[in-house]
Amino acid sequence: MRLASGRPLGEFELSKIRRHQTQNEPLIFERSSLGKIGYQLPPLDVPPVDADEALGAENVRGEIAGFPEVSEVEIIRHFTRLSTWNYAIDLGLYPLGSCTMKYNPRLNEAVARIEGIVDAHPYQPQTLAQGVMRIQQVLESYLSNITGMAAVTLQPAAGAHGELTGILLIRAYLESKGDARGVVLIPDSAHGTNPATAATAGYKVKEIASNERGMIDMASLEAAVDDSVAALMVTNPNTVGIFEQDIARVAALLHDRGAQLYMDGANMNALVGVARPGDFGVDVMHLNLHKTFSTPHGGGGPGAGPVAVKSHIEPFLPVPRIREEAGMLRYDHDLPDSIGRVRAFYGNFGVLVRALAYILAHGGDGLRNATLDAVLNANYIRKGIENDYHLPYDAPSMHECVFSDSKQSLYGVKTGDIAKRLIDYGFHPYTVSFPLIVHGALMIEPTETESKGELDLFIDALKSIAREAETTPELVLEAPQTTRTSRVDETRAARKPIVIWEPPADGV
Amino acid sequence: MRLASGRPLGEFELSKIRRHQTQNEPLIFERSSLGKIGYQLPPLDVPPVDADEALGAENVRGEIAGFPEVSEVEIIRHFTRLSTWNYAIDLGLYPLGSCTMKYNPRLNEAVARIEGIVDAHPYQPQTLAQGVMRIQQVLESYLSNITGMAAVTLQPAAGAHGELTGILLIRAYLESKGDARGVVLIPDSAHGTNPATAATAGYKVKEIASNERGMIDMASLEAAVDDSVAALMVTNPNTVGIFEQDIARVAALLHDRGAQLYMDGANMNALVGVARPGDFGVDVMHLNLHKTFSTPHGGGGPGAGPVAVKSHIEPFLPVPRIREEAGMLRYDHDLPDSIGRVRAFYGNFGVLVRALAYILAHGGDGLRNATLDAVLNANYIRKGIENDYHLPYDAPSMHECVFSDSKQSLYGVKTGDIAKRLIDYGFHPYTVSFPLIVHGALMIEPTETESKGELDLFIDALKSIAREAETTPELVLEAPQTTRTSRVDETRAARKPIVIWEPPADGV
Amino acid sequence: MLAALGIESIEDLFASIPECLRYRQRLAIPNGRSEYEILDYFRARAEEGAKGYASFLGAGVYRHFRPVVIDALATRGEFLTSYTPYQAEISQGVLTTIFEFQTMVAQLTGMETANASMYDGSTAVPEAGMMAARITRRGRLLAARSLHPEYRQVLNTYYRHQDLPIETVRYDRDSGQIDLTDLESKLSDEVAAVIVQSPNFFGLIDKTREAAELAHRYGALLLVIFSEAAALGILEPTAEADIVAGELQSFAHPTSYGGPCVGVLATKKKYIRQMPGRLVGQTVDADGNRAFCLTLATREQHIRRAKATSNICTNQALVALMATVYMTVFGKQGLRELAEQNLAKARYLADAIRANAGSLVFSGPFFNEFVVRPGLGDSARVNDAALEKNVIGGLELGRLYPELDGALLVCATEVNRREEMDSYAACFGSSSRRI
Amino acid sequence: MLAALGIESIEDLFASIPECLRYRQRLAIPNGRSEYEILDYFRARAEEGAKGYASFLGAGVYRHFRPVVIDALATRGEFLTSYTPYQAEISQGVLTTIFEFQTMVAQLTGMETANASMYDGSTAVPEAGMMAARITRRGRLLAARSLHPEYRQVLNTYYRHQDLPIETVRYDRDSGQIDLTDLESKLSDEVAAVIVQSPNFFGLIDKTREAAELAHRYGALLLVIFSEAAALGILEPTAEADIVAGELQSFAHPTSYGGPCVGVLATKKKYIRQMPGRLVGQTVDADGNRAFCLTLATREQHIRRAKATSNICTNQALVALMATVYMTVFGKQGLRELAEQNLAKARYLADAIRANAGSLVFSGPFFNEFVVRPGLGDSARVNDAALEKNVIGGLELGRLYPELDGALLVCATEVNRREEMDSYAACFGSSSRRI
Ligand SMILES: Cc1ncc(COP(=O)(O)O)c(C=O)c1O
Ligand SMILES: Cc1ncc(COP(=O)(O)O)c(C=O)c1O
Repeated sequence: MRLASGRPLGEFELSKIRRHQTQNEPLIFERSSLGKIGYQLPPLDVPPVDADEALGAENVRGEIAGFPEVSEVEIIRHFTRLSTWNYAIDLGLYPLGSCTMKYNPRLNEAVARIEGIVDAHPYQPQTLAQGVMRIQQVLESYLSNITGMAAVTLQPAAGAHGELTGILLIRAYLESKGDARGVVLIPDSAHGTNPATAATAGYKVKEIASNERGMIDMASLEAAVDDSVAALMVTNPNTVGIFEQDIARVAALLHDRGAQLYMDGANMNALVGVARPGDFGVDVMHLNLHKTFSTPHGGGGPGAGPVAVKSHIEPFLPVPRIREEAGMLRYDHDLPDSIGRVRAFYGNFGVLVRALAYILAHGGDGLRNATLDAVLNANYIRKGIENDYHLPYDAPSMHECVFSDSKQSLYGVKTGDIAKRLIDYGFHPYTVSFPLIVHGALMIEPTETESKGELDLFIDALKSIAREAETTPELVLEAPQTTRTSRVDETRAARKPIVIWEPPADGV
Repeated sequence: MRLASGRPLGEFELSKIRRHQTQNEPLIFERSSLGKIGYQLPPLDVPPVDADEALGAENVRGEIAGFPEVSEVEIIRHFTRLSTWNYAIDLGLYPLGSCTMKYNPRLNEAVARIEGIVDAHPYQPQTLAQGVMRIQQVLESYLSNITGMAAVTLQPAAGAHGELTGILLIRAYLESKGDARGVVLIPDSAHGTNPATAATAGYKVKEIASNERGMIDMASLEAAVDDSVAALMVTNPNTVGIFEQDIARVAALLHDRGAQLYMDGANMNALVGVARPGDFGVDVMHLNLHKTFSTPHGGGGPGAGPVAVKSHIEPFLPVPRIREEAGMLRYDHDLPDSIGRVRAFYGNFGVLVRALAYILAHGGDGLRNATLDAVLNANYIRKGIENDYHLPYDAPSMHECVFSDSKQSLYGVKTGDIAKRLIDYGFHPYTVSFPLIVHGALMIEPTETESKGELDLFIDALKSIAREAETTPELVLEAPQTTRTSRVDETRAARKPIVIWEPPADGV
Repeated sequence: MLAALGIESIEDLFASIPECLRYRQRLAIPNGRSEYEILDYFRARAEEGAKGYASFLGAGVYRHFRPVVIDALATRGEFLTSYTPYQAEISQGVLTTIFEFQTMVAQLTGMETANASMYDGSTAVPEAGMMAARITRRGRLLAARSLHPEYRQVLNTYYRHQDLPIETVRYDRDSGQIDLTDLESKLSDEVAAVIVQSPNFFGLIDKTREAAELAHRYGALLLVIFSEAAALGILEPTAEADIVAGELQSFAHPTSYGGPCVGVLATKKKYIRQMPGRLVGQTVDADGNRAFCLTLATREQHIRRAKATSNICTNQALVALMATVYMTVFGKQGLRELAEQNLAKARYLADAIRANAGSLVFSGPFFNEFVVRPGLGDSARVNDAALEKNVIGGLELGRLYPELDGALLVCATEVNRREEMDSYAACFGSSSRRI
Repeated sequence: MLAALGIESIEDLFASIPECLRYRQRLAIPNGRSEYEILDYFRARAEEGAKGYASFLGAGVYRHFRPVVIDALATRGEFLTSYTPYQAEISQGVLTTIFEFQTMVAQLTGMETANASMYDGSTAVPEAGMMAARITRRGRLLAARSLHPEYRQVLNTYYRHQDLPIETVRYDRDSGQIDLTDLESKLSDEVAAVIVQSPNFFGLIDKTREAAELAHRYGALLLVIFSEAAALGILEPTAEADIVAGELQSFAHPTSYGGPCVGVLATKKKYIRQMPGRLVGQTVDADGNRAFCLTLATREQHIRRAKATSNICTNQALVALMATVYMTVFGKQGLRELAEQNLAKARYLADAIRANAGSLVFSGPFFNEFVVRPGLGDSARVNDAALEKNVIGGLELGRLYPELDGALLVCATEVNRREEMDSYAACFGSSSRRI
């Protein structure tokens, strides 16, 4: 018996059912059918132009092979269905360590779409850009107050971009002193962007081993800092969630030897309102507005990575800088020492707007309270599972706690398996196998967003999984069982990469 | 071993896992915890007032027992999670017969939220309401053009409300002629709102049996129309999806005998641009803007049920009417014969805005093409399953086709079971067991929205289910198996109704 | 697809429509426009409105702050583009929120049960009245003159053709509340229900308890109506009421020129089978998990046909969802603080107007609305002066209440800023100069 | 929770921060505000802008119609509030859309592969340059002077401290396209890549094919850059290009004062392991169903650390999603019609300006932007006259190109109405009168 779709009946059920409805949406290219359109344009109110004449026939393309041809409702359904295959903060706890997945207030989406802001053009006359310039100026001032630094640039598009900007600033500063030096020191616990950044900025990277307490080892630092060292990049609290207690001494040591201290501010959610890097002796640092200041992560950006600096670095900041004279704001491009631009225009402005809205909503005290709650939540989880998972460093945790899978790996269960099993319990996993100094790390950052109720469910899930690891490891090793997509074969993806869709050979 | 949540570990997995994440959200009341807040208010900029003094202590309430206390993120998660338990047009075919579940363009949501429209107040000076009045006037004129009627009122809030308005109009008209009469005739195929409406308007209802072709039986109508009859309420195309071919003769007969013809316009999606009720001899009719004109159904409203009338009925329309003088619009309240208001203010204005946007987007020809496609789709489905299901009436189908479960019921499978099984195939079911003249009806209305691809999948699903009904009826009888919620016990709900949440006896 | 159907053209499918009934012209509707042109069209209409004006209009439709999360959630396709949850297994999202809605409405109104929504306040009233008539098997209704005039108009339209005569009960000229002597004089054992609004149309907390006592003495029910839901945050519910019906627009929807709104109807448990409209009930699914579904459908038109408790089918589900989100956001504390802010703003404005020679017409306690008479000049002058300052003044009552000609119904909510109120109050003085 | 942790106050948890490093003051940030006050604050800022002005600015950031569905979909929490899809099993939504994004970018650019996005066009260029250096193991770059000046600034910042000297290649003073003789003179076997933008900063279709031929002759790669994606709908992709990098803002995001944007980087399959940034690849899950995941992570910083192809981590996923929706909405036909409308509008405006004594500075074929010199008066006068009519004129080139002082870079897209263009063109005449 034939089916309307042409498939034999037997096959049918596979084609649509997959646990529940809307789970079998094809790629948009597979949905396309000749001549369908979903777009609208007003009729042209000027004479049409012959493209071949205007551009020269050789410059005019034929049709874009394979490009989608679908109707509006198919578009709505396609992306709506795909969206249901995704986990998100809006659906529950998202404890990715080091990512600060906090709630993204909807207000900020509304604010960023206000007419006059969302449609501002970077080249519109400054007399007609006072509002958008004011937003930058106010945000800069709040961020320098929060970090305890002298000045802030909002140009970097994300944290790693901020790191690059920061290291280039240090380089320019040192050069102005006569020697840019050649080495950047980085603790072995650091995030991958740190060494990658140093290299991009033309520095050699030397790793500093952490001590048994998960902190920078002063001795090895002492030994490492010679006059080839331009800077140390330190994350504080570090990636093990521990505050670097010697940070002030570290700064002093570096400064003694003509080096600078760069701080990766990705973990500022542990410090805002409680302590200021500027007071630690930090010379340059970046912030991740999409972490600490809650701009939506959007599946992986856009973010913003403002860089805050001490006054001796200020002359080197990217052009342009905002200046105020008699209540009027203007851009100053005349900065002979500037490292130049790190991005066109004024950074991810729409993200800056959201971050400012977040700061205004919290106010100074509210920001500090968020910090307190974030640290409380992390410690509550730590306490909740400390008997079930191995804690490699017992130093006090700040905004996140890092465990290891050493207990579970006795039964062949690794951190990656535990993570997948968490999915079956309805949670997004923690960060897996980072930082590198912890073998089989479970890096858990709940943020202030979570209520005790959600934390308890999460703790229960981890306890339950710990028990499963002992009693029924296969349950964990085969997880997730409850999702549309079962365990994904990442090795296969890398072996023979398929990164774009291609029409089936038979041209169907 | 105790869990953080206090539950013994054994229980745990039940509590969160249910096929996949976010499927165990409790009621908002169960989420509440003392003192939590999710609201914000600006500080009061005037002196506070003592409520007891201002209103009298006896008028001031204590706290609202049981009312929610939750944070903003909990609110977002609560409703986002609940939303994922719902099927919708945005997720796929929604072939509810008689409901015209067509795609709801997102544009119309944007349009209805434009400042100056969304914040207009019904009592603002008419000089400052010209825009919103113009929207009504233009929509009225388009709807009268589409229906071929002389005038339109936009006040009714939904179809049934439009029916009531229409019957009251007929009553007022007949009264003005001297006798309101006492009976309204309604075909046995009619939607339940028709008899309910007639009764609400103070009429007795007499049913007219349909003939073997599913249409009004002229003979029994002849017999039924005497001078006690105020009107006949007919749906055209009728609820079996068949055009009432004798409609003009029906009208003539009624008019001969001093009665009026009311048309239920719920099925106008089969006629727009192709035929106009005004040309059939219809005196009064309603439209469902949330059906034919695609305003979102919103889980059951809001809708709008404008009523269109011939000129002899116009004087009786609800107050106020919009009049234009020298380009200025004004409301005319001075209508001595009007039946009065059927709703405060100007009806579901926001819905009217969306409907006008829909009409403007389609234009006259576009509306007609939508009609053609809607009828084509219904007939394509009919053709696709006519060998698998019993077709009670073989008259040509318009916008919907109605089958019966008589073949499947041989195996104990009823239309309700087939509907539930469709859910497993990823579709919303058709309308079940309506119209009443078809025993075990499957009432299928795809609308113009659906592509051939989606229709084919739907046809395949129904074919496959027909086969299951023969070979593995239990599969069908126990459906749905693939949803978060399995078959719901509706009998139990009605036996001892629980319609509001109450705190558990132990006060927990 | 045509091939599959064995036809040449789609037109063939319309063969069953007699040729003489086919429409052969083109609709007199311009060609389809792109979304950008349509946005422009409506923006142009919006410019013909009152953009950027401050406003002191209430009178049944109220301006309140609306948390942005309401639209963020209500525009999710799963809510926006679904329909009445006939198929419970894939409609638990809507069903659960309606169940929460019913619960919150009951909690707010102090009733034991509430339905899934009515069209709006004005249509909820006649539905409640018919319900009362069914319960008492009586045929007369008494409605306070201080019930919203447009609600009364709707009531008349509904009842004109049923034998449900309505009589109006006067309000006390001093207090503005219901005239209890007049009420008593009109009560009899033919009266099904007494309909009282509180806060009433004049913004006054009305004597619902006294009215209830009288009504019950004659075996009639008391129907309590409200159009400003914000008052429920602070107003003691009338425990003696038999049915509470009203309007929740304040909790959900922008003024939107008066619609869509969302009507509510709440009552005692014992009357549940007499209620109009949809009801969501709790039950279990085949696995024993809690689930919800539409219930007591035997009251409704699609089962009961001509004997149904109402003809309502589509209601206002999405607006009810918005109200549910709103009530959740404000919650226990927020609704109270909201009400207190309204109370304070309205009193501030009333005092400011008094200071400008205006005088309150009624002595009863008011919530966020009050009736005022300019001391100098008339209401029209005051509002004209206000318009010149981009302020829309209160409602002139002359058309609706001839006896109150020259008086204004003025509303102030939490959205009205102090400066706006000062500016409007000044018009009561200023306008005088122009006499 | 404090009890569970056995502490008195949350402060105790911060004991590990040395007392001397604690911040004991209150932040100099005003108390938290309600969402209504915050909306007011930003609306006030918006009023200090150019609301309601017509504009002829482009120069790297373009005004285009944005289908309403883009935001309707991109604001769904499942997309908006998720992060980089590290956990493939619960991130198939984002992974699938990125895979579609990569595919569409490849289709548009005529390349074989594309990554998941870069920050923007300006940062995609140096990343592409470093990639070319890795591939060719060479250390010089040649960049056309007609590459967006701010892109060139970023390029300089990135390379200043690497031994990647950049030389600028002149543009032909007549055609405005790259000066091929100058290019050839600067080419050598030390050159890693030649960077040409097309349409270039002056809006001109540039000689990418000729440049490719020259570059390849010297074993250098050709990098083709674009900042106006709308041109891709009609412009023949440069098959000879080795890497294509650019900006997709036109397809996704409002101008938003220049950000967020979305950079793209596409190339030949053989270079895939040298690409910077995230890549999504196709694979299967344990049940054999097609699935997607992040792949070739060995290129990236979190695995390769100092040896990574780039330090990028967070990219522009949400804007890439918007672009994916945009490209899907317009599709095959729409992108073509869009490009044709831009072509027509820009030509109409150019002619209108010529008719008002303005003259085109370059003879090369332009897409929707062109450089024009007022015949009478200077560019400043023209734009001042325009501002008086609420029109923002083209970009004055003096600051960026001293040799073009007094000239304007004028852009017209499908959003510019004929009347707007007439009104701006008139300024070229009118301004003369004021000399
Ligand atoms: C410690 C740390 N540093 C730097 C980064 C890079 O920030 P971004 O992803 O915004 O580029 C991250 C982000 O994951 C991080 O966790
Ligand atoms: C044939 C018919 N008539 C009337 C109605 C009632 O319309 P509404 O639900 O808008 O009140 C419906 C809606 O289902 C219907 O299908």
